[in-house]
Amino acid sequence: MPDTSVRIGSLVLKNPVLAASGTFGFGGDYARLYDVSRLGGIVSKAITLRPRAGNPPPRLWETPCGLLNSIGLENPGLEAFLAEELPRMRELGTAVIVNVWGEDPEEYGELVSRLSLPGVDAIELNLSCPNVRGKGLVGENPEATARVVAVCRRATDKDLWVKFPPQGEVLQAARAAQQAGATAISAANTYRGLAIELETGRPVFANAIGGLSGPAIKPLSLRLVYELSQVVSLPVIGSGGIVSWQDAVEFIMAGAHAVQVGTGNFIDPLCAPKLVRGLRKFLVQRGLGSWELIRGCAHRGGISGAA
Amino acid sequence: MPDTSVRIGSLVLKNPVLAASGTFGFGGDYARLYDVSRLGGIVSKAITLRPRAGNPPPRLWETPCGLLNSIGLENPGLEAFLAEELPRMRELGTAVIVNVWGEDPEEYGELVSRLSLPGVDAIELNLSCPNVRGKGLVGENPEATARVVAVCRRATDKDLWVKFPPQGEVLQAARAAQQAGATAISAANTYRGLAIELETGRPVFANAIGGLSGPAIKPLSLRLVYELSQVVSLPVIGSGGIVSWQDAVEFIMAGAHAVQVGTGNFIDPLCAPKLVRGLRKFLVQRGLGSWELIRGCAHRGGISGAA
Amino acid sequence: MDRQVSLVRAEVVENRELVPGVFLLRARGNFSAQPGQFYLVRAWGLDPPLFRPFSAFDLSQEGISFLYAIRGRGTSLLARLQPGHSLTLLGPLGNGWPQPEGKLALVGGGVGIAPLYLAAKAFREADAYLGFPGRPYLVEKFREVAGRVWVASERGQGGHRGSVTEIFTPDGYRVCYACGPREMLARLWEMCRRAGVWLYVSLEERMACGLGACLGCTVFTRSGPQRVCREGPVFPAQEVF
Amino acid sequence: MDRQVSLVRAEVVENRELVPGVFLLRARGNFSAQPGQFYLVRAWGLDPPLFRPFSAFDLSQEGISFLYAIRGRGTSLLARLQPGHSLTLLGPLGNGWPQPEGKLALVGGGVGIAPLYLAAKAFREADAYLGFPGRPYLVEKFREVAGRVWVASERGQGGHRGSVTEIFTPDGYRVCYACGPREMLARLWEMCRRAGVWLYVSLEERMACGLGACLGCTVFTRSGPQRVCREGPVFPAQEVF
Ligand SMILES: Cc1cc2nc3c(=O)[nH]c(=O)nc-3n(C[C@H](O)[C@H](O)[C@H](O)COP(=O)(O)OP(=O)(O)OC[C@H]3O[C@@H](n4cnc5c(N)ncnc54)[C@H](O)[C@@H]3O)c2cc1C
Ligand SMILES: Cc1cc2nc3c(=O)[nH]c(=O)nc-3n(C[C@H](O)[C@H](O)[C@H](O)COP(=O)(O)OP(=O)(O)OC[C@H]3O[C@@H](n4cnc5c(N)ncnc54)[C@H](O)[C@@H]3O)c2cc1C
Ligand SMILES: Cc1cc2nc3c(=O)[nH]c(=O)nc-3n(C[C@H](O)[C@H](O)[C@H](O)COP(=O)(O)O)c2cc1C
Ligand SMILES: Cc1cc2nc3c(=O)[nH]c(=O)nc-3n(C[C@H](O)[C@H](O)[C@H](O)COP(=O)(O)O)c2cc1C
Ligand code: FES
Ligand code: FES
Repeated sequence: MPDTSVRIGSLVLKNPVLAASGTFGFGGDYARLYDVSRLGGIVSKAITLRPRAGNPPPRLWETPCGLLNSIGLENPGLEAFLAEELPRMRELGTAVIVNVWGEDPEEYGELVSRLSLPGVDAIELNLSCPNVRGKGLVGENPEATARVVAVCRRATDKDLWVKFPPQGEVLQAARAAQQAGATAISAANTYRGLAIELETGRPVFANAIGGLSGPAIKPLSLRLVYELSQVVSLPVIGSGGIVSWQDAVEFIMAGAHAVQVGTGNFIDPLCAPKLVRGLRKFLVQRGLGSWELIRGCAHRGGISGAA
Repeated sequence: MPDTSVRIGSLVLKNPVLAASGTFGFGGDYARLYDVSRLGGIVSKAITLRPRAGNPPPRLWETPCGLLNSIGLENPGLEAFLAEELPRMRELGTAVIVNVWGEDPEEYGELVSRLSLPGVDAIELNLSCPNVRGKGLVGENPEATARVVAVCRRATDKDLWVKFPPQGEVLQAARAAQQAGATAISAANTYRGLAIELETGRPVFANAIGGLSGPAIKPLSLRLVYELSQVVSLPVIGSGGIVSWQDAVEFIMAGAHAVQVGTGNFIDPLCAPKLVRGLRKFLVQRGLGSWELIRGCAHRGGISGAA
Repeated sequence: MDRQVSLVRAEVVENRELVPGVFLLRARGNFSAQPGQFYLVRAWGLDPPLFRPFSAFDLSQEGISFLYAIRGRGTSLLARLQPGHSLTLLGPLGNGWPQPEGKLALVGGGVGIAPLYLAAKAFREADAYLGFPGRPYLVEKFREVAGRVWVASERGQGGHRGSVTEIFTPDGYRVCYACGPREMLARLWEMCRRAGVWLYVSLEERMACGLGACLGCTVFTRSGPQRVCREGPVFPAQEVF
Repeated sequence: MDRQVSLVRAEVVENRELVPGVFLLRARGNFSAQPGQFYLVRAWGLDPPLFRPFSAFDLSQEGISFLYAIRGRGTSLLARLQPGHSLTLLGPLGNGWPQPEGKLALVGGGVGIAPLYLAAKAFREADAYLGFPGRPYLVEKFREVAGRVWVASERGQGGHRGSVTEIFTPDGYRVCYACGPREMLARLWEMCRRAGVWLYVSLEERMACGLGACLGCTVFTRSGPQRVCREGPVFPAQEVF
C-alpha cells in the first residue's frame, strides 16, 4: 500500500486532493452527492469580516475550455460562518481550510485571529480575488504581500497558506511571503479575462473583467507552479485547470505538494474523488511508495533522474 | 457597401484581418489553398539577422483548446528572406508586414534598416518570443522596450508595430513604445506554458516552457487589448485565440483596429478568409458604414452608447 | 434541503423535434423529481465546460423526459443525440413548486411550459394557460392531466392569437405558477398582485455546480441574494419583482 | 512544390475495425494523391485544436481510404465515426515516394504499411514485406497488386514469427521504401547501407498547418532543418540517420 498522504506545515493530508475555494461552498453541498471525507481537504469559500452580497448576474460565462466568473466574494461574513458553517464543515471528516479575504492587512489579521479555533486546520489568505472592483491584487506585489502575511503571522499560530494570482510579481511575492512566515504557497487563483456580448457591445460582467479558470489555463498554472517550486522552499499547492489524475500528476512532477480542484467539480461533480482514486492507482502501478520520488522530478531530468 | 478598411499609421489595410506571424510562413504555403489577397495583410515568420535552425522536436503540444509551441525562431535569416521570400510575398496582393527578432537593440536596428525597402508595408518588432532559451522578454520591460523602439525609429521610416508578450509590465511598456515612436501595438504573443510527459516525468519541450496560443487564451488576450487600448492612443492590433468573426468583433469592440489569426489557421485553414467575409456581413447587417462606431464601444457602455 | 442528489449516465430513448428548434428528449432510468425541480445535463467532453439546467418535464416507469429549445452550443449538441447515445444527469435539483393551497393556475410561455406538466399531473384540477411563439406543442398531453387548458400563439394556431397574458385572468384562482420570459412574468405579477393571487415563478440563471456551492446562479431578491439552484428555481413573485 | 491543395468535407462510407484498435476508413469524394502523400484529417470542433495526419492508403473511383491505429484523443474520435458522418480533409500534402529506378522493396511495420499500398499499386512488381504486432491485416490486398509478399508477426500468424527486419534482405533490390517505428527504420538503414540499396523512409512528426507554414514538424537532417509536411514525409535514409 502506497502512502498517499502529504504533509503541509503542521498538517498531514490523507491525500493531495483538495477542493478549491469558491467552487465547493463549505462542503455540505457536495456531501449530498458523495462522501467528501475521501478528499484530502476542503477549502471554504472566501470569508470576509462582514457579509457580502457579491456582484449582480450574470456571474458565469463560458469560454473555450474555460470559465469566466465574477462572483465578487458573496459570503455570509465571519460571524455567520463561525456560527453556522464551520461546525458543519468540521463534521465532514477531512481537513478544513478557511479561505479569507480582507480589505487591508488589519482585516486579514482580525480574520485569522478570530479563526484560530480548534477544527480549523489551516487558513488560506486570498491575496488574489480578481472580482472586487477597484482593488489592486495584494499578491501581485511583494511588499504588500509581506505586510499582510506578517500581520497574520503575528495574529495566529495556525498554518497560513498564501494564495497568489497568476500575474504580477508573483515569484518575488512568494519569496516575500516565505520570509514573512507563510506555511505554504497556493497557486494560482483565476486569470483576469474578458468577454463582450456582441448584441450590446458591452462586457458581459458588470465589473467588466472576470476570472478565468478551467482546463484552458492548465498549461499556464503548471508553468507557474514549476517556477514557484524553484524559488521557495515552502510546499506549493497547485490549482488551475486540473480535471484528471494525469493533470494532478503533472502538477506534482512540476513540484506541487498538493492540488486543488475548482472548475473540475463543475465539469464532473465526481472529479475530485476520481482524482483521489486515480492518484493512488498511479502510485501502485508505478511501484512508488509515496510522492517523494516524483515530486518536482521535472526539474531533475524526469523520473529516472530521481531514482 | 460598408467600408471595411482600417488605417494603421501610414498603411491602409483593405480589411482588419491579418495572418499572424509564425503561423502563415511567408504566405505562399496558404496561397496553395486560397487567394490570400483577400486578407488585410500577412505578417511574416520572425526574421533574424542570421539563419536559425530552431528547437529540436517535438515543437508542438496540444492542451485543452490550446496549442503549446516551441519553434524557437527557425528562419532562413535576413539575406535569404530578402533574396527569396520577400519578392514572392510582394506578389501576394496584400499588405506585407515583416516580423523581426534581434538579440539586442542594435540587431533590431540593423534588421529594420535593411528592411526599409519598397514592398515592406510595416515592420513588426517581436519583443515577445517565449521560445529562446535564457532571454528575458524585452516587451515585459518598459525601459528595454523604449531602447529597442528608439533605435529602430532612428533606423527606418517604416511603420513600426511593436508586438508584446501577454505578461510583465506590458501596459507601461506599450506607453514607452508609443513615446519612443512606435506606430502600433500588437498584442499579444503566446503565453508561457508548460506540459510534462507522464511516462518520463520530463517537460515535453527541450526548453521546458513553450508558448500557449489558441481559443483557450482568447478571454485573456481580449482583456489585454481592452486595457491597452485605454493606455495608448496608438492603434492596437489584437491576437490570441481568434477563430471566428464573432471573436474578431469582440476584439474590435474592446478597442482593436485590426486582428491577427494564428492558431485559427491550424484549426480551420480557411479561418482567416472566413473572418473577412463574416466581418463584412456583420457591418452590413448592423447597418454600420465602417468600424468607427463599434471600435472600443465596450469602453463606452456598448453600441448604443456610441451612437 | 439536504435530499440526496445523484449523478447518473442515462441512455437516450428518443429525441424528437416537436416544432422547429424544440425537442422532447426521453432517457431511460429510475428518476424521482418533484414538480418544478430540474437536472443538470451534459453530453459532451470538456467544451463547453458546464452542464446545462433543464426542468424535469415528465417522469414515467421508463424514465425521464426533458423539453428543450435550441439556444446555443449546449442545446445544439443535445439536439444531435440519437437513441442509444448517453447523457449525464445530475439531480434532482432545486426546490420545486410548493404544495398549492386553493385553486391553481399554470401559466407557461414557450418551453417555459416544461416545469408545468409535472405540476399539472401532481396538483389535479389545475388550469393551464400555454403560450407559444409559433405552432403549439404538447397541448394534448396537458389536456389529459390538467383541468381546463387555454392556448395562445402568435398567429392564433390552437386558440387565441396573441400572448398568454391576454387569455389568463387571475380571477377565481388562489395561486398561480408560471415560467417563461421575464416580461411575461412581470406582466403576470402585475395582474396577480392586483387580484390578490399568490404567484410563484421559476427563474433561469446560468449555473456551474447546480448544488449551491459556487454562487454562480445568485439572483438578488427582497430577502437578499438567493441561489436559483438551491433556494430556487421557484420563488414567490413578490420576492423577485 | 506548388501543387494545389484542397480543403473538403467528405462523407464517411465505412469505418471498419480490422483488428482490435486498427481501422480502415473510407470516405466519398474525388481525390488524387500520389503514393506516400498524406492528408490532414479532423472530425471534431475546437478541441483538440489540430488536424491529424494520415497517409492516403488507397484511392478509387468512389473515394479515398485511410488505415489508422488508435493512439490518443484524435484517433479515438475518428474510431467513433459512422457511415454518413462527415470528415474534413486537407490535402494532398507532402512529397510522396520518388519514382523508383530499379527493383523496389516495400517494408512496413504495423499501420506503417499505410503509405505502401498505393506505392505497390503504382510501382508494379514491387515486393512487400509487412510486419505486424498482432494479427496481420490487408495482406490479401497487397498480394493483388504487389510482386511477392512476405509477412512477419509477433506470434507468427500469417508467416514468419518475429519482426519484419528478419525476413527482409536487401539483396537483389535497387531501392527500398519503408515506414514504421523508428527502430525498425534504423535497422533497415543499417542493412541497406551495407548492401548499397537506396532507402527512403516516411517520417512522422506532430503537425499544425500541414502546409509548410508553421515549422512545427521540422526534423533535423544532414541538409539542415526540414519540414516533414513539405520536404517530407519521405526522406532519403542517409539524410535522417
Ligand atoms: C432551473 C432551470 C431550468 C430550465 N429548464 C429549461 C427547460 O426545461 N427547457 C429549456 O429549453 N430550457 C430550460 N432552461 C434554460 C436552459 O438551461 C438554457 O436555455 C440552456 O442552458 C442554454 O444552453 P446553450 O448552451 O444552448 O446556450 P448558450 O450558448 O450557453 O447561450 C445561448 C443563449 O442562452 C442564454 N442562456 C444561457 N444559459 C442560460 C440559462 N441557464 N438560463 C437562461 N438563459 C441562458 C444566454 O444568455 C444566451 O443568450 C432552464 C434553466 C434553468 C436555470
Ligand atoms: C505524414 C504522416 C502520415 C501518417 N500516416 C498515418 C497513417 O496512415 N496511419 C496511422 O495510423 N497513423 C499515421 N500517422 C500518425 C498519426 O498521425 C498519429 O498516430 C495521430 O496523429 C495520433 O493522434 P491522436 O490524437 O490519436 O494521438 P495524441 O493523443 O495526439 O497522441 C498519442 C500518442 O501519439 C503520438 N503522436 C501524436 N501525434 C503524432 C504524430 N503526428 N506522429 C507520430 N506520433 C504522434 C504522441 O507522441 C503520443 O504518444 C502519420 C503521421 C504523419 C506525420
Ligand atoms: C466560481 C468560482 C469562485 C471562486 N471563488 C474563490 C474564492 O472565494 N477564493 C479563492 O481564493 N479562490 C476562488 N476561486 C478560484 C479557485 O479556487 C481556483 O483557484 C481557480 O478557479 C483555478 O482552479 P480551477 O481551474 O481548477 O478552477 C473561485 C473560482 C471559481 C471558478
Ligand atoms: C507555431 C507558432 C509560431 C509562432 N511564431 C511567431 C513568430 O515567429 N513571431 C511572433 O511574433 N509571433 C509568433 N507566434 C505568435 C502568433 O503570431 C500569435 O501572436 C499567437 O499565436 C497568438 O495568437 P493565436 O492564438 O491566434 O495563435 C507564433 C505562434 C505559433 C502558434
Ligand atoms: S449553480 Fe452553483 S450555486 Fe447555483
Ligand atoms: S506542419 Fe506546419 S510546417 Fe509542417
